[in-house]
Amino acid sequence: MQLSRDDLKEAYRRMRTIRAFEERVKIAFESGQIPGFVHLYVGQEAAAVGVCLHLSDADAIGSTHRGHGHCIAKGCDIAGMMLEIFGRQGGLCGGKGGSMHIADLAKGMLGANAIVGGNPPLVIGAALTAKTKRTGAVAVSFLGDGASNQGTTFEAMNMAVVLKLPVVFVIENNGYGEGTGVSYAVGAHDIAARAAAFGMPAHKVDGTDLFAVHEAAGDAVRAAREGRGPSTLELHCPRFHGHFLGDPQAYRSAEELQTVRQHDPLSLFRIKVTESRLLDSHQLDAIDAEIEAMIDRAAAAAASAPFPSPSDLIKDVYVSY
Amino acid sequence: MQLSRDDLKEAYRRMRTIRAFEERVKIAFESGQIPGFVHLYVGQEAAAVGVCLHLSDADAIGSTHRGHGHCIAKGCDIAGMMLEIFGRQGGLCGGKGGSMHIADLAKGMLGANAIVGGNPPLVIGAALTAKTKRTGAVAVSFLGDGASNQGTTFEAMNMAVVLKLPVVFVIENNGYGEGTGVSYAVGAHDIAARAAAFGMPAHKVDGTDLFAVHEAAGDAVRAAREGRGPSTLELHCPRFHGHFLGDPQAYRSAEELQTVRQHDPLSLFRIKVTESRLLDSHQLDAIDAEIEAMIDRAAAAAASAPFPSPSDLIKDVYVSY
Amino acid sequence: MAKKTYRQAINEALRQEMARDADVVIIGEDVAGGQGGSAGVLDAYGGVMGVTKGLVGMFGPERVIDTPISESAIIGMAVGAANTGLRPVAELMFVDFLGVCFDQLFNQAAKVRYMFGGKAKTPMVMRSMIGAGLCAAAQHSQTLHPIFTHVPGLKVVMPSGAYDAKGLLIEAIRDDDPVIFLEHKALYEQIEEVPDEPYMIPFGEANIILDGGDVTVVALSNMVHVALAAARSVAKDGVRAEVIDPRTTSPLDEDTILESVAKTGRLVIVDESPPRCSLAADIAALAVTKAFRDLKAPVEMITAPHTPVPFAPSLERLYIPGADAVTQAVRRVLQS
Amino acid sequence: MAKKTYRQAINEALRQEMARDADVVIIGEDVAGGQGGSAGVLDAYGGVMGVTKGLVGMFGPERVIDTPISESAIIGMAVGAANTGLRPVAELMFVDFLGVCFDQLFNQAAKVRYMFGGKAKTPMVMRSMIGAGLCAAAQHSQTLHPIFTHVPGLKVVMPSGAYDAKGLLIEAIRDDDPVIFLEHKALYEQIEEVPDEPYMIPFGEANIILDGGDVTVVALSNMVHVALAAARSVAKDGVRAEVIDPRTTSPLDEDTILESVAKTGRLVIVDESPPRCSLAADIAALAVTKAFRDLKAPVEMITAPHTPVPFAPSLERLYIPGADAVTQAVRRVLQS
Ligand SMILES: Cc1ncc(C[n+]2csc(CCOP(=O)(O)OP(=O)(O)O)c2C)c(N)n1
Ligand SMILES: Cc1ncc(C[n+]2csc(CCOP(=O)(O)OP(=O)(O)O)c2C)c(N)n1
Ligand SMILES: [Mg+2]
Ligand SMILES: [Mg+2]
Repeated sequence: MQLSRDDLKEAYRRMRTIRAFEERVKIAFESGQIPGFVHLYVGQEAAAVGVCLHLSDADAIGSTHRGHGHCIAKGCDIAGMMLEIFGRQGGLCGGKGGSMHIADLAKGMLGANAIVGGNPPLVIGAALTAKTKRTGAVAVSFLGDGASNQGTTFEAMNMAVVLKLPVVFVIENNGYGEGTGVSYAVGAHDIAARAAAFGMPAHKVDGTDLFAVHEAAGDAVRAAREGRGPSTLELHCPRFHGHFLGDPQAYRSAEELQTVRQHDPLSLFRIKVTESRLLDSHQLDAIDAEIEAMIDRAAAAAASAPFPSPSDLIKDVYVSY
Repeated sequence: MQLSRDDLKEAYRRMRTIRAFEERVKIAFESGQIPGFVHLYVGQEAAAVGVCLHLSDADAIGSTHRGHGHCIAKGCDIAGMMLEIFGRQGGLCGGKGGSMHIADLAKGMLGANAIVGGNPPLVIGAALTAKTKRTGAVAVSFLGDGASNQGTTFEAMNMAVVLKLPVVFVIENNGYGEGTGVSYAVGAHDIAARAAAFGMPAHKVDGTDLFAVHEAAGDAVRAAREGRGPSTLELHCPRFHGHFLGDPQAYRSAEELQTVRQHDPLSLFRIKVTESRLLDSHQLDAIDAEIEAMIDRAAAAAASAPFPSPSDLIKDVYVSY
Repeated sequence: MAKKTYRQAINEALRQEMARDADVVIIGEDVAGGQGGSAGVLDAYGGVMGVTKGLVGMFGPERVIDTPISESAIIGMAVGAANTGLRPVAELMFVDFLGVCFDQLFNQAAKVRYMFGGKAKTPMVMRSMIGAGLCAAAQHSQTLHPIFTHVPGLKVVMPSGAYDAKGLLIEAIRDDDPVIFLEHKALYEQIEEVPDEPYMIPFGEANIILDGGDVTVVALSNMVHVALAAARSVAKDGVRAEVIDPRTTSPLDEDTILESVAKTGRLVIVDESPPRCSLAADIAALAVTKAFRDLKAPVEMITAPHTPVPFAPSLERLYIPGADAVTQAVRRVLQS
Repeated sequence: MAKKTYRQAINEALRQEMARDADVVIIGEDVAGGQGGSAGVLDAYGGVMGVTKGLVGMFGPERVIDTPISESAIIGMAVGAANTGLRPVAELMFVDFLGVCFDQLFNQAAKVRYMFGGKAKTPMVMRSMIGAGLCAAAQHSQTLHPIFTHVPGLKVVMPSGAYDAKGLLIEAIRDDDPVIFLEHKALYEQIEEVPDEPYMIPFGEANIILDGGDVTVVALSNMVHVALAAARSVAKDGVRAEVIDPRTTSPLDEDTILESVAKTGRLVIVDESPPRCSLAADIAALAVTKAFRDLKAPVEMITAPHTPVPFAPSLERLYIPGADAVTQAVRRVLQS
């Protein structure tokens, strides 16, 4: 599937939004404006965006504790996200979810999930809805290399194959689950092969290359949409930062941290599209500036928004009780 | 590894004991002497015995709801088992466990387990003990094709590979999990290949052929004992009876049930050893008679033994409380 | 109106709701049965206790969905499907299997609505089988309703008879929150008059099964029958026990219990689970926090002991709270 | 005797027990940290809160065992290892992750001894982190101790300070039953005098933290500090509250609570979990079943609401029971 110039701009816009959002969140967290735990998506932008470019609001995704990128790629409102992460009124979840529980079901974003391996069973449920109601929608489970060792993930994979559900498992292999390397935690050293053994196509892709991700995801999403069942993509996309904000990363060598920066998905994209003259630097710079301003506004609004009011505490536990 | 004449007699003795035990249990259940649920091991005798011939009391096995065969193959006391299944005093678990919870830790039998997929995590624990204490022992997880879809099983497999534990996963593929065929429930249609993708040797073996099982298990147990880590055996061994006693088996065709009986592991064994003149029919018949008498005694004793006394109800919840 | 078993009543509720609403699907192990079998037939089981028998024939395998033995995937799939537009009825064959899928219930189903600020709903039912009495031993005989009741975001339903089972299940399926529907395995043959047409019994409305002014006896599920036996027994001595079946533990109809205690001043709770942090304790706590001045005697909790469920019939009988123990408790609170 | 944090006290208990007994091993995610990392070092984490820091250096990666993110395998492995001769200390990083490994605890660890007629034992500890206060939101802030307490076969420990943490953890490691050891995440920096040498605090023995004759206040873990703040506050009005920390919920020191209630006639329970089928309800039930005649006023339960834990600090503060609420409850029971 070819990407038009507009597609490329959109792809860049989403990746840049994620990057700018995360960098702002980092500053806000470090200055004490954001409570709780925060896990940054920086370095993995091409993964979420390359996949979500194939999806509409009718399609569903499930996300993880490292979920800001997936939200943005899926079209969640930036101001609402920022408010949520700051724990304020008007946040996407009214300030009751926070960074690890942002959701926007209207956008097909089923939620970040603070349980590692928590989303694959939920996502196959969204796929079951699509299959049962014949909506033509697909469902995508984003998960980490660490989550690929959780029993819930394996069960969901087998179930998806058995019921031939329209689902794509996107495993973002960023090298680590917290401070434990994937080469230790995945006994077979091959996540895609393990998924393939469950009976579905599974491919390894450079997750820092928007074009590669976009192409592989296109095939997988198409297969799902056409009723050919699930597939898995293992995307290699090292994270730039620590596991959570505050992680000193003693487990990573200086060399590794340096190499990682050389695979910046945004820089790689910029080089590709400018060298091939699909877009020029001015266009990209203009997007950067526009996004920077949007993020500024979102962060400023979040910092000055009121906190949820006491009456919110006991609201929305049930629809009715 | 060659089987001596004594080994062969022992193998036959154990298989025959299982068969005779189960047939007696069936009669006792159908006449109302045994309460609860009972799952017969008939048809799978060569699996438990072929594996356990390689094990001593120091080695551990974990079993399932269909556990009588594993117990007998591992050397549990027949009289104690029968008492237990009848729910009587003197049973291996004092009558508090029943068919689905027979255990004898002194024999390395860690317990039947009524949770499908319950034992693999426990068995890797026994393997961890062996590894940590350098005892040279191995641990074997017996599980069904149905259990091979449980997340706990997958987690245990990966963990065993990561920690290079001395463990063997023996998946007895008897074609069904309750009334659901393995061709439906295992999306990939290949249990061994799925295990192999976790990073260990995995082989399919005819589980009705004692010799084939014995040979494959020998390799796997040796690898574990020598510190080369886990492996998996997928043994094909259809069950003769229903899932539990009382199951009308509407899901199995008459043809299938007939074919199954043609792969009776005991008959196959008898033919092989007599045709090759390793043992003669008289020897085998003598074993049959001896076992029949033993089972008679066990069943009679169980039927007339007292039930546990009221004071047992609150005993042995804790070591101390 | 015909006499129907608890099993038939549940089956009928499922059938009528599936006929009424195409979004209702059933998910579980052998809920049809026979998938992948050599006989090539479905409905080989209809659930391990035959509760869903016949439904696959009516609604097909796309709505009566057999699954591998993967409870986290089963329950999670139901949750995700409920979040996106279906109304799944998932079956956890025995409630004892909760341990392999608890996360999908207590961290996902129960919490999504709150965590997402009210922007999601999870209209699913998890049917499961509870209770001792069949010598199914420690891992197939638990009730576990206190665990569900503890979790904010779940609703918990425990029908004690066929009539309630049908009405509560239809209510559960139409409810927009995740509902845990607990069927007692000793009750499947229980028979009551059950209307043929669909009807709903609201949650949080206790059923006063027997009116009485001397002592309040609260019991749920199979224990209702134990409480009734005890009530009949003390009636011979002229004691009029009020037997209350709350029917749902979450929400709990506190008012009906408190009104009864205001009248009787005496409270006995019969509960099949072990006592610690149990529903019996919960109701005793309700009385002492909200009806202290009404109480004339210590509250009595008749529960299972703090032990796993034993296998041997001689022990299992002692494990399950019996009518004698309840009778004695009633006598004690009356003498006190 | 030196001042040590709760974190240090726990670390010291682990270190001393590992030095004393080669069968003690630690199993969990990033309990060392750094396995498979490009830096090639271990101890990169020492547990996500640094509680096991330094231990891998002393005892090596074969005894401080990092694992994949597979909690069922972690906990089950600990159970099986305990059944066969080790004394594992498994870590469930946050107690909220219970849902992905609950079976191995409640159906396996808790039941093997009973099911097997007393012929097995499971000398393991599961350490886990509980509680709200860090804005970690609904899936990282629960306490869940009522669920563990409900399960026969488990012991449940909830230290409220550094001194108890060390003594109770050593007791837990030497105990032959499965012990759930719950560390409150808001307490890791709490400082107390902690002896350097090993010592044991027996289970089932409450600590009377403050003597008083007017009202009994029972609290555990972090709530002990809330109770103490309230006690100090009412002390200004001359009210002498007796603050009891049971330290373990299973076994529970019923006698100490009942004796105190016999003296004061008034009971307030402070509990961080939601109220239904909770430990607060359990203790209220204890009072009304066994100390009814001693009670002079309704029991008061100050608990979290029946909701998940909210993220926003403004709401989380309201969620956690506070000293003001306890103070008011104390005043109410005194006026009643
Ligand atoms: C069930 C569960 N276990 C453990 C954790 C703690 N935890 C949070 S994130 C994380 C690492 C996840 O690794 P991975 O899946 O690779 O995702 P990444 O952080 O690399 O994006 C861990 C162990 C958790 N939240 N849930
Ligand atoms: C966690 C769990 N889920 C479901 C069951 C109910 N159940 C008992 S045995 C069984 C089938 C198991 O199939 P398999 O593993 O192939 O073993 P087999 O019965 O064929 O020996 C099922 C579904 C259970 N006991 N535990
Ligand atoms: Mg990762
Ligand atoms: Mg099978």
